[in-house]
Amino acid sequence: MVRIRRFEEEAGKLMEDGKIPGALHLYVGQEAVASGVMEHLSNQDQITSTHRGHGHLIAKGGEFDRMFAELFGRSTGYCKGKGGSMHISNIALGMLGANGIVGGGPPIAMGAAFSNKFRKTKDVAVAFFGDGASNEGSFHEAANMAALFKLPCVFVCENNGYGEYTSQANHQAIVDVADRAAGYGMPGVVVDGMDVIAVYEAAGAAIKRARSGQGPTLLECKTYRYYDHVGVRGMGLTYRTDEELEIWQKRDAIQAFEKQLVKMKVTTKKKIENVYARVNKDIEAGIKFAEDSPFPEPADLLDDVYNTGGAS
Amino acid sequence: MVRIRRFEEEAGKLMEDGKIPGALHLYVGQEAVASGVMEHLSNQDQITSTHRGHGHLIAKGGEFDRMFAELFGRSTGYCKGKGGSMHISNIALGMLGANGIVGGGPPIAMGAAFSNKFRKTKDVAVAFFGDGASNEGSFHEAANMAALFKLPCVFVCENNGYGEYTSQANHQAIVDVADRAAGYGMPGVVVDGMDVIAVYEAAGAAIKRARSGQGPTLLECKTYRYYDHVGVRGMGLTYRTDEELEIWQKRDAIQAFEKQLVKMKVTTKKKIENVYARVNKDIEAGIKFAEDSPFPEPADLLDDVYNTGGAS
Amino acid sequence: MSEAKKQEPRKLPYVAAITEGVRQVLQEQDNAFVAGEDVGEAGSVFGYYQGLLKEFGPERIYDTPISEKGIIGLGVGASATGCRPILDLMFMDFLGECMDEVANQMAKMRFMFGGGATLPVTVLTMSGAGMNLAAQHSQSLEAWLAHLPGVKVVMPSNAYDAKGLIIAAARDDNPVFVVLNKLSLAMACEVPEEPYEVPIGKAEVIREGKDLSIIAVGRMVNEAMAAVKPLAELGVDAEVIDVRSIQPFDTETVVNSMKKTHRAVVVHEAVRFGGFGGEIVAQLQELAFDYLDAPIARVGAPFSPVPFSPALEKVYVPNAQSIVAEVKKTLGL
Amino acid sequence: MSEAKKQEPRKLPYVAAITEGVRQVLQEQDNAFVAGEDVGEAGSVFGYYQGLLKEFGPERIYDTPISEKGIIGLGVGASATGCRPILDLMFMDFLGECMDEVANQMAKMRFMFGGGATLPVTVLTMSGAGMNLAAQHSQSLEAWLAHLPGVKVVMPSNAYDAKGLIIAAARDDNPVFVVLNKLSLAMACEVPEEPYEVPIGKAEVIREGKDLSIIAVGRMVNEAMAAVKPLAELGVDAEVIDVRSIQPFDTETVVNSMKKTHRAVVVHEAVRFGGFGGEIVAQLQELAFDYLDAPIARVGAPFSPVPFSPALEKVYVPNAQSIVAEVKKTLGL
Ligand SMILES: Cc1ncc(C[n+]2csc(CCOP(=O)(O)OP(=O)(O)O)c2C)c(N)n1
Ligand SMILES: Cc1ncc(C[n+]2csc(CCOP(=O)(O)OP(=O)(O)O)c2C)c(N)n1
Ligand SMILES: [Mg+2]
Ligand SMILES: [Mg+2]
Repeated sequence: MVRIRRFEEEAGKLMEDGKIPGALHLYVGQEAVASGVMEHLSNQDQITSTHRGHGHLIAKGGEFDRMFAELFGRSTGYCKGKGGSMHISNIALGMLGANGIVGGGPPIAMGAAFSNKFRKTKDVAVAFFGDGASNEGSFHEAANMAALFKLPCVFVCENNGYGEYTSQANHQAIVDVADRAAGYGMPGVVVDGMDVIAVYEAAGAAIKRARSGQGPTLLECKTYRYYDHVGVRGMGLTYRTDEELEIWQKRDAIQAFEKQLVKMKVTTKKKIENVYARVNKDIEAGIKFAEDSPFPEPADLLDDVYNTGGAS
Repeated sequence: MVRIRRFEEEAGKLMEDGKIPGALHLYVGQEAVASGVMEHLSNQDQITSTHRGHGHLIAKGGEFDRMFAELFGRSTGYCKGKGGSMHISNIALGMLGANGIVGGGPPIAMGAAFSNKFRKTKDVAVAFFGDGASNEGSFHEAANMAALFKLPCVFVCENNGYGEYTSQANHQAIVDVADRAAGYGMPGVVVDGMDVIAVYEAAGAAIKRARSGQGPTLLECKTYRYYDHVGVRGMGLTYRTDEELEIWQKRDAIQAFEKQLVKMKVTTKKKIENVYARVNKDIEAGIKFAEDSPFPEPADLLDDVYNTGGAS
Repeated sequence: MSEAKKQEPRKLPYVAAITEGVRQVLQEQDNAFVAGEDVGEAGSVFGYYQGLLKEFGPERIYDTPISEKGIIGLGVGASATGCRPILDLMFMDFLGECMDEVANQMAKMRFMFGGGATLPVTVLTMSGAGMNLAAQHSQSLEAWLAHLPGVKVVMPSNAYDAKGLIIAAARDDNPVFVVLNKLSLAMACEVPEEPYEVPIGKAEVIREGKDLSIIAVGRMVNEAMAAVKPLAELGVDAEVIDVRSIQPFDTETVVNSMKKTHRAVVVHEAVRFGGFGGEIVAQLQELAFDYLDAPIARVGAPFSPVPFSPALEKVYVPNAQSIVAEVKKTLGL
Repeated sequence: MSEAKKQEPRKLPYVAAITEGVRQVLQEQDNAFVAGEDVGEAGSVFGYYQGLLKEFGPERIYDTPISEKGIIGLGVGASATGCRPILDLMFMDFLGECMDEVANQMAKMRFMFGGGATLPVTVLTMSGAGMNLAAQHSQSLEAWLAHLPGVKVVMPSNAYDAKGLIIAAARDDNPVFVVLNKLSLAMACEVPEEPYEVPIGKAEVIREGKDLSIIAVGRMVNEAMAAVKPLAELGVDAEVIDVRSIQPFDTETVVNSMKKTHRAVVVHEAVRFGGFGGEIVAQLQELAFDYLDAPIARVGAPFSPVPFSPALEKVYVPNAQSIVAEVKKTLGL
């Protein structure tokens, strides 16, 4: 969680300073979801992510150097600079891509889960998507097919209460996205997305269910993003109140977890500080790696449109 | 119901005899649904229909002559021969079209309901669609928006157990499509689609609810089509058993209703025979009208692509 | 108009011209409304509806769920039953999400119904690259729409046209796509305050010249104009045509220009292969064959998705330099 | 092969050639499967998978719900993770339902991932009019796909090519659309029993001639061949080219033919305006300008949806007569 938080904070600064081009959708506030779910997954398990995808990649094992390089548009990035924040991915880590299309992920995760079952592996595919995305037809079709074919698939809805600047109350007439599960014939579970242990446990059950051939689950995690929809301050609109933000920040997943660990004497404040120090060093090194890396050459443009049989 | 049944029987024969071009999807067996629902609707209320749309148009007031003319591809048809069976429509009757696209109707009905609310009329829009169509993303998006905006809309799912040659058990992991309603925040109701009175009552409640501003309902009618997916004998596949067909035919909506009416002394066998005789005469006249009608002229082709301000 | 105003004609940026066009439509048409993702409080992520929610209230400006099929379906159903919806499809890249509703319902309903339906619906959508938004937020997909009988498609290159084409689209009794572009949002020009129409289906010769016709679509018109000076320095007197409307397409204006200059370069931002430029070239060589002194050249994006990295996007998107280069080739310079 | 067989080469109709191609792919590739609506027990509504469910079982042949977004998404996810899916999109008209999955996911994933993903997925889909199926079941939408970097698009006009292109598509490590057509289903020709590939990206000169090149796409190849005789009677010796693959497009074969004959007519069934024909014409006039003796003509459907009535559909769909008429115009006859 700390790796995600710190990465995003720095990425946000770099974007607002004009050092990272394009649009960044930051994951700050939602860290418990990616972290709690990904604990259960190996590199062979797949995930699909969203436009808000850095956290998912980090939790799936993404390295800061190649991630920053991608955000900076360098040829050493995970996508050789061709994808950027919204398409950051790494197949070797089982990360089938952030996605610029809201609702783009669930059908692909369902397809990966289909593949796992077809190839008789024990791998599970997890689709992350937002409350807003749950209104896309693509989610509906993917959920129905996953349930029908009993695929090893988990649908993790990160309900942060907003799709861009539109609140959940203004985009659907339900409170729990998990209520949609029954309509596909799969279990729907609601969990506190600010509690990493709760997420870990609920995700564990859903992933176990999927892995053992019992089919998909819709797991809804109630969470919140601290920054604006894009970047840190974003468009500066007043669609959310400061009070609302504060309420959620008081329940910050990282702080709560740290407190708990210290209280349980699993760790000490000092050790936690060391974690931050280590992460900060990684970030510094990652940024330096990215800045020192070359941009792709114009001649590379057409390289990856088709697979022409050569090495990639 | 008798008008629909007899029309479809004749249309089926004409198609299998090669007298009607293209593909006809016949409504025989499902008559109670269109009839029971449409009793509550005026010409101002709108419906969207499906590829299996003749029954809906007839129940909405469609005349045999212009209907047969359309099926025959004549210029006197409801669509001047440009639409045919899969696009038969009449805006004056509030029939916003059969639709060749499975799931094409619900978003359009939602839009018409939106329009009714926006224009502050008291009209209701009803979307008819099949069990198969309930797996299309378009249904999902329309249902969510109708519930969100509390639109005067009713979603009538005619669950005849099959999408083409695929049984419901092979296309979704649920038994009642109505279970999807909760996921949108609207009531879901299941009704026996072979019982016209039951349909009438359930539809009445849903339409009243819509008309009074309380929002949409998902009404699922369990029904059966007696003919094949296309035409009468269709592809001659064995995806359904004869026994299954017989079970449903024993519960035939028309026969049951006729029996009941006679028993209740609302009508007599004689009077019912008269109804058939009248309907048969209408059919004969309709077919003659169609056969006597001219085909559209090649010069008419480009007429209705755009509205150029002239009379249509 | 006051004297002062006469002396200083009002300039508006493209983004504000869009707002003004939509505002005036909402003022003049009681049954018009705006529906789309974040069009209300946010005023669109591009800001071009800002203020409209306040001015017209939530009964005219509707935030929708993220449901593009639903949005277009809403417009089809509402327009067929007495409303005049203005729909917002945030990025043109999302056309794929609702292409069925566009192609099979909106475009065909009138025809399939034998003229029985009228669909006065306008769709505003944002196209184009240049902001490092990568492959799914940068496309120019107008060729899909131009090939679709039943819709009209206009592509304003400047603020004046943006306002005038939006008003014309909203007054038109057919589905009209107004394809906007991101990089022009801040570009200002003189825009009259009163409502006016720019006719749909008319191209405009925006610079007369005698040596060669540059026939440009959408934002590329501005790149073509930027190429005029460097070309003049090479001794080339270029005529520049703003196609403005690709459906209906103004064959006459384009062919007449070609007949005068005998040479043409067609420019669009979309991928060159299979793009709308092919249609323009095919018509030109068909209708002005005897006037052709050189092959008609096309400028468009290379055959790849839009790359994220600024280093690649820069060479990907056509610009004044690529136009100059193609003109030089055409003239054998 | 036995003597008897040698003497009587086996003829197969288009529909059976499709079946055989898919069957042989399933035999040679363990990780290939078929998924689509009614592909199993029904063997597709066009019958071209009949027998495959029996032969390969439900672990290789999957009936899906009516969920085109889901079907394409399934293929994207499965092909990126080690499978080689063969997807069925029953009618090409349904492309709109899944255009996002096709255009933004399937076509772009490899590029966006910097080459990190390989998508060996094949999509079979049925195009074309002529069976009175009206506006939503008769379209030819290949132009949408050809404009889309990341997918390949082939259009077999005969049984031999259908089988060979399906096998080539399934062996290709990229997304390939095989655009079939309804009216050819019963058309038979000689088809070898063993698996073979027809190369993707190669056009074929199927009749040599010296007066004019007819460059035809998909089923229109057969109409072009039907035009050969009436043209010969008019003294015209037509060369006929089967484009076969529109992406990649075989520029060389087409340009060489044009250089030989100096005249060309381009033919497709799709709506003429904005269709793929524009691309062909634009390339021809660019690359063979000095050889052109007449404007390159295009034959395609008029600018309307496909009409239902046989009386209208008959005049709507291009055929041998419309090709002859256009050739006559081109030659000034
Ligand atoms: C198909 C599509 N429609 C709209 C958008 C624009 N868009 C980007 S993010 C976003 C909001 C997504 O909301 P949600 O799914 O809740 O995810 P969150 O941003 O809250 O993480 C929207 C509307 C898009 N990228 N793709
Ligand atoms: C988008 C789309 N996908 C597939 C089809 C082909 N198709 C036509 S009818 C049909 C079955 C529809 O099933 P259902 O919705 O249950 O209606 P029913 O035929 O049972 O009345 C299918 C798959 C289509 N017309 N449109
Ligand atoms: Mg959200
Ligand atoms: Mg059904």
